[in-house]
Amino acid sequence: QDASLTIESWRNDDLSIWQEKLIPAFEAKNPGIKVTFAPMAPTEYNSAVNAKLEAGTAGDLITCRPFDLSLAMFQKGQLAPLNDLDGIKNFSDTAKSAWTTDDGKTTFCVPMASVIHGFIYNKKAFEELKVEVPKTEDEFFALLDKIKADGNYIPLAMGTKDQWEAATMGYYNIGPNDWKGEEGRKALIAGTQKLTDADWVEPYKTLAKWKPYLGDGFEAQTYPDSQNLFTLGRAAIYPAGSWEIAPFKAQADFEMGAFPPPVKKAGDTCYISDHNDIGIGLNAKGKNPEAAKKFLAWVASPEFATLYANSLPGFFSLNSTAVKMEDPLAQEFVSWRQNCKPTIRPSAAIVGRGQPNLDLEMWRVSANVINGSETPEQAAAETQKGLDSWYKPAK
Amino acid sequence: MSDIDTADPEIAPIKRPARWHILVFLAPAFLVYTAVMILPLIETLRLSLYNLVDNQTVFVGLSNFITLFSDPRLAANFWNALWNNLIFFVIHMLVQNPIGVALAAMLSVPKLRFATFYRTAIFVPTLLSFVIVGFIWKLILSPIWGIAPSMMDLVGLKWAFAPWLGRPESALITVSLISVWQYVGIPMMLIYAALLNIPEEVLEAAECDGITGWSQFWKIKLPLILPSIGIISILTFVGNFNAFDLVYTVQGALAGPDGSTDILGTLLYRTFFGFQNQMGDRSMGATIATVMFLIILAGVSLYLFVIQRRIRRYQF
Amino acid sequence: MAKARTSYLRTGLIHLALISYTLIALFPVFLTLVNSFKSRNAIFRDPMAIPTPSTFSLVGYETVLKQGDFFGYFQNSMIVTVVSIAFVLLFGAMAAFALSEYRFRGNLLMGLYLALGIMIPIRLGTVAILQGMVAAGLVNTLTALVLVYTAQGLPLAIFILSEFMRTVSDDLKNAGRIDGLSEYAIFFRLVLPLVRPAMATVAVFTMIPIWNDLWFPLILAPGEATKTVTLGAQMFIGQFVTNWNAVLSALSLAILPVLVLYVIFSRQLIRGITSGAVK
Amino acid sequence: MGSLQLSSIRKAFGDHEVLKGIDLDVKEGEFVIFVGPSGCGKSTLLRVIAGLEDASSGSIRIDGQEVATVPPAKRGIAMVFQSYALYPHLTVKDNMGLGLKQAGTPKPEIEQRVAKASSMLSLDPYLARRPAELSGGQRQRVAIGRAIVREPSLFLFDEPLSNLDAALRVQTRLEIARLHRRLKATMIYVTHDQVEAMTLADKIVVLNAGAIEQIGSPMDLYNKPANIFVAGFIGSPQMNFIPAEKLGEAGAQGAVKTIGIRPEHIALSRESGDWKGKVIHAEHLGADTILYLETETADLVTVRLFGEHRYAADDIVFATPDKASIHRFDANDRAIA
Amino acid sequence: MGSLQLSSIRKAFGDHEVLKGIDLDVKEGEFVIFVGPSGCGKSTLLRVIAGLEDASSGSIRIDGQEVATVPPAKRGIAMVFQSYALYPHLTVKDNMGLGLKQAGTPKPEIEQRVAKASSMLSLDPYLARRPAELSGGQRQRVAIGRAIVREPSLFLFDEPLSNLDAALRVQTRLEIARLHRRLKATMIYVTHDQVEAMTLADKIVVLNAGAIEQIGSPMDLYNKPANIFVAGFIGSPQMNFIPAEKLGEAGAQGAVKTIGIRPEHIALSRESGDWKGKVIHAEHLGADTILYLETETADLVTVRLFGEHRYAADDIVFATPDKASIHRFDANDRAIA
Ligand SMILES: Nc1ncnc2c1ncn2[C@@H]1O[C@H](COP(=O)(O)OP(=O)(O)OP(=O)(O)O)[C@@H](O)[C@H]1O
Ligand SMILES: Nc1ncnc2c1ncn2[C@@H]1O[C@H](COP(=O)(O)OP(=O)(O)OP(=O)(O)O)[C@@H](O)[C@H]1O
Ligand SMILES: [Mg+2]
Ligand SMILES: [Mg+2]
Repeated sequence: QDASLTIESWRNDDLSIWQEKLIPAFEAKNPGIKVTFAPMAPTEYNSAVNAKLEAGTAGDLITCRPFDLSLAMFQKGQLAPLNDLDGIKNFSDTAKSAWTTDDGKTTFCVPMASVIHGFIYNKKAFEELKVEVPKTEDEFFALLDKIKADGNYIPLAMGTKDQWEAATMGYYNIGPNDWKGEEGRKALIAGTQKLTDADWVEPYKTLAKWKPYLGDGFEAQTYPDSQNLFTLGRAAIYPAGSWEIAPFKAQADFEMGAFPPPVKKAGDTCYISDHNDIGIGLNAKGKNPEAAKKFLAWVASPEFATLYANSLPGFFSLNSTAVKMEDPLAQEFVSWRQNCKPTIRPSAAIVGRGQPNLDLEMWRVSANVINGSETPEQAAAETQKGLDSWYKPAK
Repeated sequence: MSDIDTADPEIAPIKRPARWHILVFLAPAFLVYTAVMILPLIETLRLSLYNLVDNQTVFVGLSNFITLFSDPRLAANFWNALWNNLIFFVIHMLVQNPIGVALAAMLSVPKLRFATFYRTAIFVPTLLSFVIVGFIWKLILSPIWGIAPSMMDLVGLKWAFAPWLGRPESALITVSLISVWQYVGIPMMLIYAALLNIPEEVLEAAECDGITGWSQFWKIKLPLILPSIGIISILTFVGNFNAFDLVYTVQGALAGPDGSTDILGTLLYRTFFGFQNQMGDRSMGATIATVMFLIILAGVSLYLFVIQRRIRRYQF
Repeated sequence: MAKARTSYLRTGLIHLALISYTLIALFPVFLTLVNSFKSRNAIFRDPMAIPTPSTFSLVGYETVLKQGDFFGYFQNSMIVTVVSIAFVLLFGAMAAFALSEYRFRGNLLMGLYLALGIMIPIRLGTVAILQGMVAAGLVNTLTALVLVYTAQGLPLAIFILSEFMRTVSDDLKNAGRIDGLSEYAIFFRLVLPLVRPAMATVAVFTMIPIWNDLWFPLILAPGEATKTVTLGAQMFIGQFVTNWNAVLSALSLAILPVLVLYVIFSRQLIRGITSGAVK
Repeated sequence: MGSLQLSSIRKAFGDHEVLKGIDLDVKEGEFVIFVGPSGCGKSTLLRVIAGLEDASSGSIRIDGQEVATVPPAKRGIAMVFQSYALYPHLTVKDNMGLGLKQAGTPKPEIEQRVAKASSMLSLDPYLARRPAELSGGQRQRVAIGRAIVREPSLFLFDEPLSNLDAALRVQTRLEIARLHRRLKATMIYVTHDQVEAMTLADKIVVLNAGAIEQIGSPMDLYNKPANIFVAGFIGSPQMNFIPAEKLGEAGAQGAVKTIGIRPEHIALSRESGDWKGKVIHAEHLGADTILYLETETADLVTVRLFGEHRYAADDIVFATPDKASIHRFDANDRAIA
Repeated sequence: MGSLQLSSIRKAFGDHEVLKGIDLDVKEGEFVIFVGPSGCGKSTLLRVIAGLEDASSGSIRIDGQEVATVPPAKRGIAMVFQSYALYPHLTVKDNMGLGLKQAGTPKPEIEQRVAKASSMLSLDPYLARRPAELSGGQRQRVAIGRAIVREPSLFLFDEPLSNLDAALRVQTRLEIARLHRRLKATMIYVTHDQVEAMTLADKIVVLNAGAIEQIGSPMDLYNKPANIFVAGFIGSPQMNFIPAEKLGEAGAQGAVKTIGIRPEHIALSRESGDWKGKVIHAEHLGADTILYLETETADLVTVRLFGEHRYAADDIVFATPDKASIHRFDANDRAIA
């Protein structure tokens, strides 16, 4: 019999991809199941979905934010466990970590994609200025100086108005090199490191040095402003997340390249932020659990992985099966996984679930540090203080 | 509601027959409003007395309120938001309402040409959705795209330009002024309607008495529209203390920079519905909502029981 | 008015002031409209420029019209807005009349009770409202929206209208009573027409948040058949990329109907003057 | 239908007592006129009768039935307000027709009754106008028209003719008299116009400061005023009052404190008479001449003469009161029969 | 100060012409009264003079200076509105004082002038009240008070006494006359009261349907009306008009079409006289008796007798017009000298 499924999502951006590619592919294989992709503005998503789940009007399939938000939904019994779903074994534990209970026993969302941080640059500008991609921090700043001296390009396209840019594209982007990726992150959770330790303060210090290279009035520069500055060719380097790849390709009329966050000294191990970002789960009170499970199994399949990763270059599949990607820039990003150690954002798991929210705190202080209204030490102390107020690491 | 069909004994010593019409007039509004608005809201505010413990809602009495005011971080956020909100309100009272009244006064000049056009034009911002208002003002004030700087350049004021929305000192004022820009239409419309109510002959008598122009406004019109001024003040108060969307669209849910534009509304929404990786905390949200409600209720009661009773109304 | 009563200087100054303010009010709107006809690059390259042949682009509008049944959304918005306004005005005016005209025990308390609604954002009650609508089987219907908006609009309407109703002359209502008019007839035939300017004002105030609301359509009636314009427009607001062309186009389009409604209502306001009270 | 009994009606605004115990009995079909100085409570009394204002105490019976709790609409009355109280948003025609429409009167009948009232009040050209476009007198006529189309059994008129010109006033007065006769309706009418009061009333009620001074037929009040207040209030120009002791022999009768003589009851001659005096002001009204004299015996005396007379200021004249028309009042200002 | 010239003033509301070319010359210090049927344009003319309404054409000069573009406040006028137009939010005292305050008059002087006006108008007990708490007559007095405290050089009064009782009306009328004399201000005054018009006016302007019918002193209008309209309008009860041909010999003089005779110029006798008739209605006003006769020769004739007379309906009487007081009018209704 016919079943119709609705996918709740915050990905308005992907509406046409779902409608034109993904859903037809699924429906072709599963006659009798109709799927609707119902995205909404990302800012409304959490609250709207929560309300709907509570009242029982949510769709069968719920797009999962990573880590604690989805975990909370699962704990409230709104998301069904998916341990026995066909295809769930296609994912590594790391891939599943964002949607698995703390004890590692139950997975409740099918991982869909992760995003990687780095820097995207304007190749044309680099050629004009005859500069090379930097490997170390010193090279990086020398490069910025050079661009600035030339005056044709804004060295770095980033603003602090929306705050999250400062943290996500700044602190989380370059920080892993200092706190040594997962090592530092786990130590933080274990309580053996503190945010006031040098490894965690260092990235703020680096960030503070970015200020002169940002555009005029960066304090009021919003995220779209930064995107536009770069794609309109007015800025040379864009501290990026891999999700920018597709839109940048569509908008920029110049060649782009990418480089990972520069290391302190040549030869240091490099770390990249490779963050699980999107999953998809099953509404525990959905009306068509069978059909929904079929769909989820399909999402877990390599077929979906290939389709998805190629339709949305920059959202990298978490599927263990290697995915062949066509986009060169996306390949560039993904290639870093080979040399560098990936890590997720430090504020995402476990230390991110209390009040004040560590993630939001880091947004705020990162912006403050770049604006110069706080010193790196103050910033670090504030975040640690917030964390201390509720987080008691298990001994 | 059973008491409404008996007359106040002090006013009419004579027992009147049941005045069912009062009930009929009140019933539809009362029912819809109670069922769709009040009951759900009570249901929500009730949460302020509960908290989530191990995924179970348990009654905790006033402990949420104690937490709100004792937890240094929550309390700091709250006082910061309250203070910002006061500034937000003061700016509206000082800028929006006088401008609105002035515009209405000018528009009500009899036989003014193009009055309809002006009125419509000035009201257009009020009709806009926040999405547009946020987008367009960010675009205008952006140092990058150059609208504001180049326009200020035209009048030789370029030096005075700054990324206002990005600076903690100026962001709140800027956002308030954007809100003023958007909402001037409301006091304007209300005052305009009130001015239309004043009988022409009274104004003519004033003309003959030599009370013209400004003094006519101050001495005749203003006292006669005082009840409406009262209304717009209280509406501004209520509106400002509930405001949220504009800050949200212009400055984001974090109401940056560094919380400098955080008002009670944004604090409440962030707390209640959560934001990004911060989970919504219904109980604390409801607690903040209750406190806000009490603040607004105090203001409205002050108005209803003290000010409104002092304002004289005139029948025309 | 009389030549004798207008000085050219004063009228000139008034026009000057009004024109200045009109410019301030319209400039951003003008920018919105202008930019909705430009390509994305052109928007950000030179936001102030008028579209030229090279920058002119209807891509925003095309996207909007292609994406979903936009005219259907318009229709939904229109129905919801107009019906809600009608209810708010009717019920609100009735309650306001009762509060302003009759003295009964609990009058003030009832007034306060009916004003509570303007003090708490109705959004907070979302979950209970949604549950209620589920129970009533009204999810994904326009009725649900109408109910919520009616409830939401009532407090303000009652608040404003009761103030204006107090200015209606007692003699007039008394003349009606003597004429044998029932209380209902006095309300409908005398008081309502006389507070028309205030009704128009309330209609406008009620209309704006309804038309621009995103939240309740999203929660109560997100279905394709019941989508409203604002909800339709917000699908162009993405997580990382916002399709500004489409957003500007959709919202520019969405201004039109409200503007029309506004003009209609403000006509009523003007008609109010010509029947100014006598003595 | 239409009888009215008021007993000890009191009404206070705050602590200002406006009606101080009014007792009045109006029979079916009677035409009763209230007169009294401005602010004495006439309008208030009408409003109390109409039920627009609650009396502070006392009872009102219409057709024998206590109406304190009966709403105005159910009292079977029509009222013309001093302030007209026209419906500003309705045309003249609709102003007049609304009550009938509300009562469910068939359309053609409404049309016909409105047409009749409007032609009687010369309002035909204005039927489609709104009150704001009418002159003061026209508004007043609309207010009258609105009351009379409904033909109730009790009419309350508050100075209905005060803004009309003489011709129209006479005409409307006659129409009201005719209406009264035709409908046999009870009418209560407030006026300041002596002619109206004298010609229309079956019974005049003289009010002063919230209390009734005298009730009587017009000629009773004119000929036998109960006290100085009524004597002075009825008749224009006012009766002359002369302290009795001034007049010596003429006034020296027992308790008489004040002598009253109406200006029209004084004969004037250039040659001789009782009181010698000097004309200080002369008003020539065409049909009458009013002279203000400064006399030695009786102070200031007003004299009204029929027709035109050539007296002018400073003429010396002799005035002789008509003995039969002299009124006498005691120390309490009460008339002595 | 205070002279006024109107020349060919026209005023139309839409295509309804209300004033049809008014020419008028008012000298300094004159007291001019406008009379005319309701709706003839009196109030409109006052409003045009005040500057509250623009004339459609024509010129207005005050003190010789064209004032078409001068705002009301600068014309040096005060106006009493037919509808009072009091400031609802101000007390009686402030209503009267506001204009002075605006003009910067020192406080003690305001106090004193207001006190004077209020005692003159018997408003003292009401000084602290607001208009809504006043009776109709009290409101009217406040409106008068507001105008007179300002002592301008040109007063415009629109039926200022229509809501006052007889005594107060006489008193206020005298006060206005005194004010006129004292201030030497020009006054333009609209009234429906014949007595007011006859006693106050230096000059009466009779308006009819937006045009001037006659201008003249009160006695001129009474004795020498220019046409039937004026003859009929001035004098109450109205002049009797009898078609000339009905009267045979008496009327058969050349162009005479209509004969006019005032009710007060007809002598009555039970025995003999020119016209035999039957009394159809008798009005006993005390000071006067008005008889309506049905005569054979002259149709309906009104007769006014001085004092009380015992005539009653159905009495047969003989009426004799005073030959010297007969008015004659031609086919165009114009008086024949
Ligand atoms: N605003 C208006 N629009 C249209 N017609 C009007 C307006 N004002 C007055 N009129 C008409 O103009 C004519 C003259 O009005 P005006 O008020 O001058 O009369 P008036 O002589 O003062 O009468 P009254 O003695 O009854 O007060 C009337 O027929 C009236 O209906
Ligand atoms: N609402 C009120 N509040 C206080 N006093 C009032 C109110 N209404 C009337 N009065 C006072 O009551 C008294 C009687 O008023 P009312 O209107 O009955 O007088 P009136 O006899 O009709 O006078 P007029 O002939 O001037 O119309 C007046 O002195 C008036 O000032
Ligand atoms: Mg009265
Ligand atoms: Mg008039």
